[in-house]
Amino acid sequence: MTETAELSFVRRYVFSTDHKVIGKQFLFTAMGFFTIGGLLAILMRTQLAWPWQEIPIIGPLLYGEASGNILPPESYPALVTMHGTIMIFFFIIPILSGALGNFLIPLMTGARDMAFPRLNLASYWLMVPAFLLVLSSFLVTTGPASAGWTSYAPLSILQDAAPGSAMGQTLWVLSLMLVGTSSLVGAINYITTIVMLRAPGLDMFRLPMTIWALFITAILVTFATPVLTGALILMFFDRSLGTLFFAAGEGQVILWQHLFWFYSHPAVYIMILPAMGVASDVISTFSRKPLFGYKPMVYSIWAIAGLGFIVWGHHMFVSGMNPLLGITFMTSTMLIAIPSAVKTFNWLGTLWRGNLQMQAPMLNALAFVSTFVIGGLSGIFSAATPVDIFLHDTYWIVGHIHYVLFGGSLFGVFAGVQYWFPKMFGRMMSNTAGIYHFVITFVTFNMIFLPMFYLGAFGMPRRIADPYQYEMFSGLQGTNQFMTYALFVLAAAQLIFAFNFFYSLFRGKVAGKNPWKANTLEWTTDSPPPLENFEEIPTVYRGPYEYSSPLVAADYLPQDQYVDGTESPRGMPAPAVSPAAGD
Amino acid sequence: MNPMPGVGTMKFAMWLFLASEALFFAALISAYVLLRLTSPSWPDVSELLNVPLVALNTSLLLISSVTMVYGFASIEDGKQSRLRLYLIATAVIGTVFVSIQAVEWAQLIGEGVTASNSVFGSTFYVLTGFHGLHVLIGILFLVLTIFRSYRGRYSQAEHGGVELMGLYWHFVDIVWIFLFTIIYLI
Amino acid sequence: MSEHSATENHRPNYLLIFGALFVLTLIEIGIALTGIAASAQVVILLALAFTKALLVALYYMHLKFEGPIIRIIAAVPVLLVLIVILIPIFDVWIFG
Amino acid sequence: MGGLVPGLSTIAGPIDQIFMVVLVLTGIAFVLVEGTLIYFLIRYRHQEDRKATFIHGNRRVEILWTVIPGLMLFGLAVFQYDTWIAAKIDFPPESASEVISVSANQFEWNATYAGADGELGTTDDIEAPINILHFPIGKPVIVKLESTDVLHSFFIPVLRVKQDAVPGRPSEVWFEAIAEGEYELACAELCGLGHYRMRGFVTLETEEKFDAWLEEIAARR
Repeated sequence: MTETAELSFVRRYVFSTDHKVIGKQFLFTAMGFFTIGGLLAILMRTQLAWPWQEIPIIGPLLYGEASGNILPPESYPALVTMHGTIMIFFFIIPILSGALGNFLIPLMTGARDMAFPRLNLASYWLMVPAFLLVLSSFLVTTGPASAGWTSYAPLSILQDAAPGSAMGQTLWVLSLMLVGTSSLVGAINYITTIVMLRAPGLDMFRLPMTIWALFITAILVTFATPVLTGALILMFFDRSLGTLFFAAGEGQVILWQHLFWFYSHPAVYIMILPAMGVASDVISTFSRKPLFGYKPMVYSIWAIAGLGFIVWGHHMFVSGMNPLLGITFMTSTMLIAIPSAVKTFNWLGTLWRGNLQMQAPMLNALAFVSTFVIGGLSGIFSAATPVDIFLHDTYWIVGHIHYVLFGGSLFGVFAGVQYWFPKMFGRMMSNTAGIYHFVITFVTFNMIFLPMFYLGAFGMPRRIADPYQYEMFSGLQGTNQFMTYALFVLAAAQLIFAFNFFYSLFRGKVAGKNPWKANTLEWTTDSPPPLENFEEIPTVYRGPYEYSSPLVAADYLPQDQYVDGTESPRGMPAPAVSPAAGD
Repeated sequence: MNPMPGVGTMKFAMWLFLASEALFFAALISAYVLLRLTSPSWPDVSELLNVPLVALNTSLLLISSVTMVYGFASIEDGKQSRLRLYLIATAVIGTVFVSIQAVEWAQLIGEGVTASNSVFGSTFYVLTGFHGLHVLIGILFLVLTIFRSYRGRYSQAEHGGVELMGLYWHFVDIVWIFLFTIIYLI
Repeated sequence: MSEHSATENHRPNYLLIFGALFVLTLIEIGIALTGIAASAQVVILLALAFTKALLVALYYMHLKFEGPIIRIIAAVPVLLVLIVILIPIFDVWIFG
Repeated sequence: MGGLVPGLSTIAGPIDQIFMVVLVLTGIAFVLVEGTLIYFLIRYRHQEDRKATFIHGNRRVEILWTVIPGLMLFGLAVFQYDTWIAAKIDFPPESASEVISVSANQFEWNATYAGADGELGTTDDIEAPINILHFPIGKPVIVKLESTDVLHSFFIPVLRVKQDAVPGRPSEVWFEAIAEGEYELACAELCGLGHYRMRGFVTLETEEKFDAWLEEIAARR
């Protein structure tokens, strides 16, 4: 800690090259954007429950007298667009890859920092202008981008096609380019760190699943993001220089969809794989039992990543893409469900004959598993091309994506943040508050998103400001109101989490090195870890999940603890004096 | 512990970066190929474009790859002044390449081909433009490398920077090999 | 392995490679000028371009002397680039 | 879908059948997985004096739970091919169908019907009023879709029909309605601020009524 004291405040907290500080910067900014994205969701759902009605307090504040304190019709597509954009590009990806990735990779691989600390600094500071651009788009008179988070051409190309397609869309394109570059820089850093800087004895197949997931996620980012960047540049030129790439007529409208989904389907895995890794670690730790099927779990992630590059057409079954191509994409999509199923079964296998401690991180990880199952299974319906003719662009898809990204990724984030909070800040979050937050969130989450499948089966399209215009959907207002009420409760429950988080930062119980009695390397150093993480780089003797091992009396066996007579790490001599057992 | 002796972290990361760059150009080339195949009014490139001039330019870029790789070989042998000579030659040839491209652009604009009046123009300027931008960035880094070599930063034992420079430069060359073929010859 | 790539015995004849690249380029231009069938032209020209790229990658970028990991990093994008380029063509052009 | 929306085209039956098959299969998977999860949570809840079983996995069950879902999913994929082909690839011959052109723009649907000569694109074409679409029942209908500005999507839930209208790239969709009635057409692709009110009125009626309606709007012009 003495070294840090010598650095100025700016070098220590603002332009720090320390991966832990950068991770926390990502954490706090992402939480800010989660709040903004959530507020947009509340506005959206309020409109769906009570369309074109004056909203007390918020209405006059946001929409003003000019529009009669009512949401103007052009704002609804903007709400939809910005909710999706912010939650995906400014919350989930930054908090999983940016915050957890940055904080955990060097700690869990036994490295002193990332391979390229200054590049890491750049990856955060590339995000900052992106934050500013996307926030400033709310202040533009024509409003923020409103062509959906997918920004399909030509709505996003023609400046006068929608109010948001003017300045707002330009800001959207520019900020996403920066986000993409930041992700890419981060990803190259992560891959290099994981491949090059592992502690002695830490073979790839001794890495915790979180690291495996972040590793493969980074590979997806490296190969997929540049295609999005390329497509965004073409879109930018179409909008500013009048090039004709995605223009109707000479250009190819559908090309945008191909390029966008070539990135954005892998991006769905970029958003879920790290959460899968977190869930694996948390479930194993709190089951006090080795992860069931470690290698199949790793191979499943590889399979998901590989297949992830050849399924993107399933977003385009009714887009005018050739239906013959639809058949191949449907088949590959069915196949990508296999590794997801394997992962689920292995999580269940981990619980089997475990000794399950129901603490807040564990509950959230279990919520991840149970909701990911619904998300995955609901995907099979829309992967079925004939059924997707009906379900495409309805609330079924909205339900599906939220079961994967809210039920999956967000519960994974809750699990991860509460699990590693003690390591990040040296204090414990309140378990009781965590359980309250979990129960309310889990129940209301299902109350909001389960009815979406019902709406979808009714054919209610997404991104529609007032579904009750249609006679066929006029009976659905009650359901929508029910969902909106549930959202209010869910939103309120997040205040419990926020309070728990910030209160525990200062007043939480002091954590100690290893509060969860976990095995992985980050728990062998102080909480929070010193500037270069480890006093001495640990030597690794075994895999990350040796819980309840018969070798020791305790129900955990840290990776760096030497036990006489057991396998020594590859190429490493056994230490002359074995460290004392236990902690 | 370095699990892969001999592969430096910088070189590893450079290859990853180049892999991602390949995908970036793939997006642009994908647009080019698709628009060309479906365009009802693609011009006859052999008449519109100055193929002999660009063929000369292509040879220049290939030669610059040779000077670059000889620069690398020189520092492997510890020959500082030859390293500088080759790096300077590479930068100069690169500059000539970009200049000739600028001349070509000027000619085309003179003939009324712009980025916004045909898909040919859109794809042509964007593809050659982004390649040219990569060459320009390469020249900037070459200048930096030359500067650093004058400061004595490279030696027979330690010359990773020159190697990275070379990898990038040759990658840009590879991109041009494909662009030249698909834009000018096919 | 790659540690030895810096030594003399692994240094290819760079001029010879350049000669090959130059000759291939001349052949390419020659083929483009001849009036053989367009589809045959496309196939031959792409094959020649690919050969040239391979020569640069293998010898100038020393891929021939690298270990498996670098080779994988170099090979994966080739596959993905083909996917990005080919599937839109399949969609819009071939199946029309 | 799922019994919530009536299926009034020949393709609706097969599509709904696939939906039900997937619903049953995923339903079983859902109950099994969540049931097992809950059972484990209760059965293996924390006890101070107990140590978890030290086991790292089992190759046989891994193979089992890879291969079985794999076969099921692959089977499911193959099971749908025919319906997809019938819905989107095998079009009925135009000679035996009612061919209608529908042009979408912000934020309206414009249907054009062939006049007396039975061909589109001729002078006697009949333009229907904005957002009004009539389709005959018991006869295949081919809709030639186009868009003049941005993407729209032609979505008639009761007919199980959805197809994007892509500017610059005409697309086609076909269906055969089997029952009369008045229904709605929704735009299912975000197309700007009026997207939510881009609503069409669909009348499914017998061929005689359909022909009479055509004559009526032709005369009104």
